Amino acid sequence: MVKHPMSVELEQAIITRRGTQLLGPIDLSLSGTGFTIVLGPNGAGKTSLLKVLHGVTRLSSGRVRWSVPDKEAREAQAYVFQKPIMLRRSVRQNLAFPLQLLNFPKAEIAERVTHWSGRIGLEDALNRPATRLSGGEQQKLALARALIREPQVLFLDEPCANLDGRSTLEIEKLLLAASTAGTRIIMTTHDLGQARRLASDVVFLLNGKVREQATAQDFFSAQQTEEAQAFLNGDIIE
Amino acid sequence: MVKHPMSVELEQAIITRRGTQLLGPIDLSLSGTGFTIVLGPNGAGKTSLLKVLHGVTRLSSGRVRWSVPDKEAREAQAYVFQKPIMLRRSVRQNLAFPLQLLNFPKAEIAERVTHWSGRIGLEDALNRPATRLSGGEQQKLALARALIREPQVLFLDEPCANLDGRSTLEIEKLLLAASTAGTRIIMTTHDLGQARRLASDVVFLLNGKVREQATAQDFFSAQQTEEAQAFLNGDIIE
Amino acid sequence: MNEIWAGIQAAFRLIVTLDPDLVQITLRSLQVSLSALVIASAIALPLGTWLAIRRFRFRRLTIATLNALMGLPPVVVGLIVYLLLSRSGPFGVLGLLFTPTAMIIAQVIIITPLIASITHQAMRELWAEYHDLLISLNTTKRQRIWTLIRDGRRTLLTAALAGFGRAIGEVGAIMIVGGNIDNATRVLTTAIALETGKGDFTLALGLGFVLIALALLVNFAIHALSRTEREGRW
Amino acid sequence: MNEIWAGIQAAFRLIVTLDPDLVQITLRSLQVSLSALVIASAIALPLGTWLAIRRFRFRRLTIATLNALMGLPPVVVGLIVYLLLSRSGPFGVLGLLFTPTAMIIAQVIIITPLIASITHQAMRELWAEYHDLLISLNTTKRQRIWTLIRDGRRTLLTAALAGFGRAIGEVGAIMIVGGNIDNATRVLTTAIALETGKGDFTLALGLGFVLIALALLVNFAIHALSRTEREGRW
Amino acid sequence: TLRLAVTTSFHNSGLSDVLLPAIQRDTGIEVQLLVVGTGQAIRLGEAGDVDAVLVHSRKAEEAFVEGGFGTHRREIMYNDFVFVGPSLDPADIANAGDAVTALKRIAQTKAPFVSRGDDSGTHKKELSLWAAAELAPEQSGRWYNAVGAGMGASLNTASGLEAYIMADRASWLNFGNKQDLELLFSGDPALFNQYAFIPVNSARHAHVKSDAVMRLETWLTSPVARELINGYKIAGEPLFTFNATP
Ligand SMILES: Nc1ncnc2c1ncn2[C@@H]1O[C@H](COP(=O)(O)OP(=O)(O)OP(=O)(O)O)[C@@H](O)[C@H]1O
Ligand SMILES: Nc1ncnc2c1ncn2[C@@H]1O[C@H](COP(=O)(O)OP(=O)(O)OP(=O)(O)O)[C@@H](O)[C@H]1O
Ligand SMILES: [Mg+2]
Ligand SMILES: [Mg+2]
Repeated sequence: MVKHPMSVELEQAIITRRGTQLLGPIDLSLSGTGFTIVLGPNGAGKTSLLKVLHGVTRLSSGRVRWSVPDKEAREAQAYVFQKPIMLRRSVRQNLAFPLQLLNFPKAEIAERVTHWSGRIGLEDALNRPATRLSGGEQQKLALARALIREPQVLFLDEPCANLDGRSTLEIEKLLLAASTAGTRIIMTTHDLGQARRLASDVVFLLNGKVREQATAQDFFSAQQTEEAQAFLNGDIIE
Repeated sequence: MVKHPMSVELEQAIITRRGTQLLGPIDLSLSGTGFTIVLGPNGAGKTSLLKVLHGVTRLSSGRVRWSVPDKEAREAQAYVFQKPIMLRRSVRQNLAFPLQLLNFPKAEIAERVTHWSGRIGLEDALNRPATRLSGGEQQKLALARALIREPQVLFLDEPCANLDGRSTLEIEKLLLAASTAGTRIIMTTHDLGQARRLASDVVFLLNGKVREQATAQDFFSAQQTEEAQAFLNGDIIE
Repeated sequence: MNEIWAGIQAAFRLIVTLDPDLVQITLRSLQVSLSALVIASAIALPLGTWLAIRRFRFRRLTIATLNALMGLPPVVVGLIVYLLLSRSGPFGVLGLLFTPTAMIIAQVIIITPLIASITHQAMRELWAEYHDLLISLNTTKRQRIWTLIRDGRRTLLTAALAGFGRAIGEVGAIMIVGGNIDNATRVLTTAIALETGKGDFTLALGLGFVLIALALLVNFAIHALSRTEREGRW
Repeated sequence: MNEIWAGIQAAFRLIVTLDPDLVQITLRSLQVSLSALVIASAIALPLGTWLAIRRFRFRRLTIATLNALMGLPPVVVGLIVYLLLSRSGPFGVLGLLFTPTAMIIAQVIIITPLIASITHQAMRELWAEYHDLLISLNTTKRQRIWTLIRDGRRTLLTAALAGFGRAIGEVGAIMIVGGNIDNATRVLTTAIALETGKGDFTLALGLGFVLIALALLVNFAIHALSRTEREGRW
Repeated sequence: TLRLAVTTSFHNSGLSDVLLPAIQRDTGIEVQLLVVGTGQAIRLGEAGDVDAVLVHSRKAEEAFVEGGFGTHRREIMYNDFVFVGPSLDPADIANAGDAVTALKRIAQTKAPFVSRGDDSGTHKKELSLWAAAELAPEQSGRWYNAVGAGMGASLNTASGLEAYIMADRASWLNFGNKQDLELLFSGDPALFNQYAFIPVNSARHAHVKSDAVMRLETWLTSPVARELINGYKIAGEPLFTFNATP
C-alpha cells in the first residue's frame, strides 16, 4: 500500500482574506513519516493550515511543495473536516463514494463498506440517511470514509471532538495502527491528553504563525516559547 | 431576572422515525434548579432528548410538561446546538438577532453586543461574516447568542467540543456563575472531567432510554447500573 | 442569415437615432414589466417562503399546483383578464381595459407562480439550515419569513429575474388586454408581433434585439447593484 | 363571468366526449413540450451546475447574460429559427420548417436559459456544502457535476417544471415556426390563439382549461413519482 | 401535401373547412394552410416556404409576381368589407350613402374607431378609403386606434372599446365576441375584396411542387369550386362570389 514516504514543504505561505492576513507567513517542512499534531488556541489557523497543505484552500502567496508530483500527492491523501460533510445519501453510499470515484469493482466496494461500517459501529445504520446521524456518528462516518481509500497521508481536523470516551479510544487505536503501518497523519485536537498519547511531533500555531515545531517529547517536556507553556497550562485565550 | 424556578416533566415520551424508535419511552422529571448533565455514548439520544425538552423536536407520542404555561416557558429558554447554526450575517448581527426579535431598544442591543463579544474574545471580529469563523469561534458565538437573552433555562449540546483548553475553562466559569445565579442548565458533554466539574445531577442515557438519574455525587461515586459503570470506564461502544 | 444581420443593423440604427417611437414603447415595456415584477414579488416572495416553512395537510398538493400554474398559458390569462375588465364584465366600470394597468394585471398573474415556485425551492434549503434556531428563538411566522427573505436575498435574485424575463418577453396576454394600440399600449413585444405579421422581419428582429439588449442591461444593472451591496458569500 | 363559466363547461364537454381533434392536439402539445424539456434539461442541468462550480474570469458576466436570456422574447426566437430553417435559410434543405421538430427547437432555445439559471442558483448552495469534500476527493469536473445533479435532484425539479410550464404555455415562437397547421402542427396554445382570433371565447377558454388541467396532471404525476422515489429529506 | 399561405380573414370565414376536404377528395392533394398576415404570407412565398399563396392585396401581389417570386396571379373569388360599430351608431353611418361618407361621419363625431394598423389587405383597403375621404386619421387624435393586430384580435379590441371597425364580411359573420357590435354599413362596390391565387415560382425554389399546385389551381377555378364557394353560407348569407375565369 505505501510506496514511499511523502513529505511536504510550505514556503512563505500566506492567506489573506478581505485585506487581513489569517495565516502566515509560514515556512514549514513535514518529513516523510510520523504523527504530527497541530496545536493552538481557537482561531490560531489550524484548520487553515491543514486545508492549505491538502490543497482545498489556495494560498494567497507562497508555495506548497509535495515530494511527489501534485496529481500523485492529491490521490494519496484523505481529509476529515472539522464539521463533517455528509453527502445527502445513505450511510452506505457515503462510504462507497470515494471508491466509486476510483472505479473500484462492486464486490470490493461492498466488502470494504461492510468492513468499515463495522469498525465504526454503524453496521445497522447502513441504509439510513447520513445527514440524520447524530453528531458523533457523523464524525465516525467521515473518518471511515477517509480511511476506506487507504490513504498514504491523512489529515484529521479534530476528529474526536464529538465522540464519546470509548469511541475516542477505538479511533486512537486505529490511527496509531495506521501510523505504524506507514500512513502519514497530520491532525489537530484540543484534547491535550490525546495529543500526548498520539503525537510523534508537534506544530504549535498562534495567530496564524508557527510558534514552535518540535518532537512530541521535547514539546511536552520543555517548551521553548512562553506562549506554548501558557497554552499547555490553559492560560492563552487568544 | 429569574422569577421562579421552572421544572419540566416528560411522560412516556417517544420519538419514532421511519418505524424505528430513536427515543423512549422516557419518564423524566427535572426539578426547578441545578446543573443537569446528560451523559451517554454516541447515538444514545442526548441531542434528541434536549430538543424534545426545548420543543424544537416534536414527540411522536407522550408529553412534555413545563411548570409554567407553554408560551412563557418557550420565551425563557435558550439552546446552543451541537452543530452551531450561524445566521448568514455578521458576528454583530448574529448577536443582536435574538434581542431584535424581542424589540429591545437599539442602545441596549449595542451595549449587550459589546459586552458579550468581549466575553467570548470576538470583539475584533464583529463585522466579519459569522459563517467564516473557525469552528471554535462559531461555538463561542452560538453560546454568547444564547446567553445574551439572559434565559432562565439554558440547553447546551456539547458546547465545548471544539474549544481550546483555556476557552473551555472560561466558559465553564461563566456557566457555573449563571447556574449559581439561578439559571437552569441542561447540558450534554463527552468530557467526563467537565461533567464532574459542573454537574449537580446526571441523567445517563443508553439506546434512547434513561438508564440512570442521580445526583452527581451519587453517579460518579456509586453507579447503580453496570452500563453506567462501563461507560465511565470507557467500555461501552454502543 | 442576411435577415438576422439586417436585424442587428436595424437595431443599431433604432438605438443610435433614438427613434422617438422606439423610446416610447421601450419605456412602456420597462414600466409595465417592472411594475408587474414589483407587485408579483411582493406577493410571491412571502408566499413562496411561507410555503417553505409551513407544514400543512395539503402542502404537497398546493406546491404541485403552484408549479403547474407556471404553465398558465398567457393567452388564457389574457382572455380571462379581458373578460373581467371588459365593459360587460364585473370590473368593466373601472375602464381599465386597453390600458397599461390591464397589462400589468395580466403579467402579475403570469409571473407570480413562477417567482413563488422558485422562491419556495430556494427557501427550503435555507429553512432546513435555520429551522432549529428560529424555532428555538420563538420567532413568529412573520419573523421567520422575513429572516429567510433577508438572508436568502441573493438566491431570490434568480426568482425575480426569471419573473422579469418572462414579463418582458411576454406577448400573448398583453396583446389581448392591452390591444397593442399605437401610442397607448404598444410595447416592444407587441410591436414585434405586429412587424412579424406585416412580414417586415428586419424591423421585427431589430426590435427584438433592442428588447434583448434591454433585458441584458437590466440584468447587468441588477447584478452590479447586488454585487456592490456586499462582496463575498455569507 | 358567464363566459368563464361557459369555458369551464366547454372544457368538461371536450374532455368527457374525448373529442378526437382535442386528443390529437393535446398529445402533440405534450410531445413537443416534453421533448423540448428533455433536450433542454440535458443541456441546462449540466451547464447550470458547471457555472455553479467553476470560477472563471467572466463568470458573473456569463451568469448575468444567462439570466437576461430568460427574457428572450419568444416571437424573436421564433423568427430566428424560422429564418434558419426557411428554404432560403442555411438549414432549409432539411425541410424542418412547419414540423413539430421545428417547434421543439424553438422551445429548447426558449427554456434552456430558464432551466440553467434556476439550476445554477440551486446548485450554488449544494456546491458550497460539498465543495471541500469533492475537492478533497480529487474529483474530476464531470464527477463533481454529476454528484451535484444527483444529490440535488429534488431541488432541480423546480427548474425542470418551470421549463415545462414555459414550454407548454408558449405560443409566440411555435406559431411562427410550426405554422399552426391543422392535423400537423396545431397544439393547444396555437388552437387557443386561433379560437381567440375568431372571437369564440368559450372554446378558447375551454381549450385553455384543458391545457391547465394537463399542466396540473403532469405536475402531480411528477410530484408523485419524485415522492415515491424516497420519503423524507436527505 | 401542399402548403398554402392564406390570410386570417379567409381562414376565419370557415370556407377552408369546406374546400379542403373536397380538394383532398377530388385531387388527392392534402393542403396544409398557414394562416398568417398578408405581409407574412407574401414573405413565406418569397422564401419558398410555401407552394402557393392565397391573399387579397393587389399591389403586394403584383409586386410579388413582378419580383419573380410567383409565376402568375389568378383571381378566384371576392367577398366584401363591411363597417361594424356600436348598435347605437353615434356617427349614424347606417344611413351613409357610401363608404367614404361613412368614414367622414365617424371622423366628425370622433367616435372611437379601430384600425387593423398591420399593413394587411384589409388595412390597406381602409387606408385607401381614408385617402379617398381626404382625411388623415392617424394624426387626428385618440379616437383612432391603430391596434396592429389580426382581424380577430382587432374585432376583440373593437368590441371592448365599443368602436367602429372595418372588417371583411366573413370574419364578422364568424366572429363570436360581438357584444354590442352590429353590422352597420355594407354594399358599396368600393368595398369589394378580391382574392387571388399565386403559385410560387419553381424556377426560384426547385422544391416547390408545381404539379400539385397546378392541379390545385385547376380545381380552384373549376365548376366544382364555383358550386362550393357560391354555395357557402353563414346564417343564410352567402360570403364569397366566385369570379375566376376558367
Ligand atoms: N474565509 C475566511 N474569511 C475570513 N476569515 C476567515 C476565513 N476563514 C477563516 N477565517 C479566520 O481565520 C482564523 C483562523 O481560522 P481557522 O479555522 O484556521 O482556525 P482554527 O485554528 O482551526 O480554530 P478552531 O480551533 O476554532 O477550529 C479565524 O480567526 C477565522 O475567523
Ligand atoms: N431524524 C432522524 N431520523 C432518523 N434517525 C435519527 C434522526 N435523528 C436522530 N436519529 C438517530 O437517533 C439516534 C440518537 O441521535 P442523537 O442525535 O439524539 O444522539 P446523541 O446522543 O446526541 O449522539 P452524539 O453523542 O453522537 O451527538 C442516533 O442513532 C441517530 O442516528
Ligand atoms: Mg479549526
Ligand atoms: Mg448529539
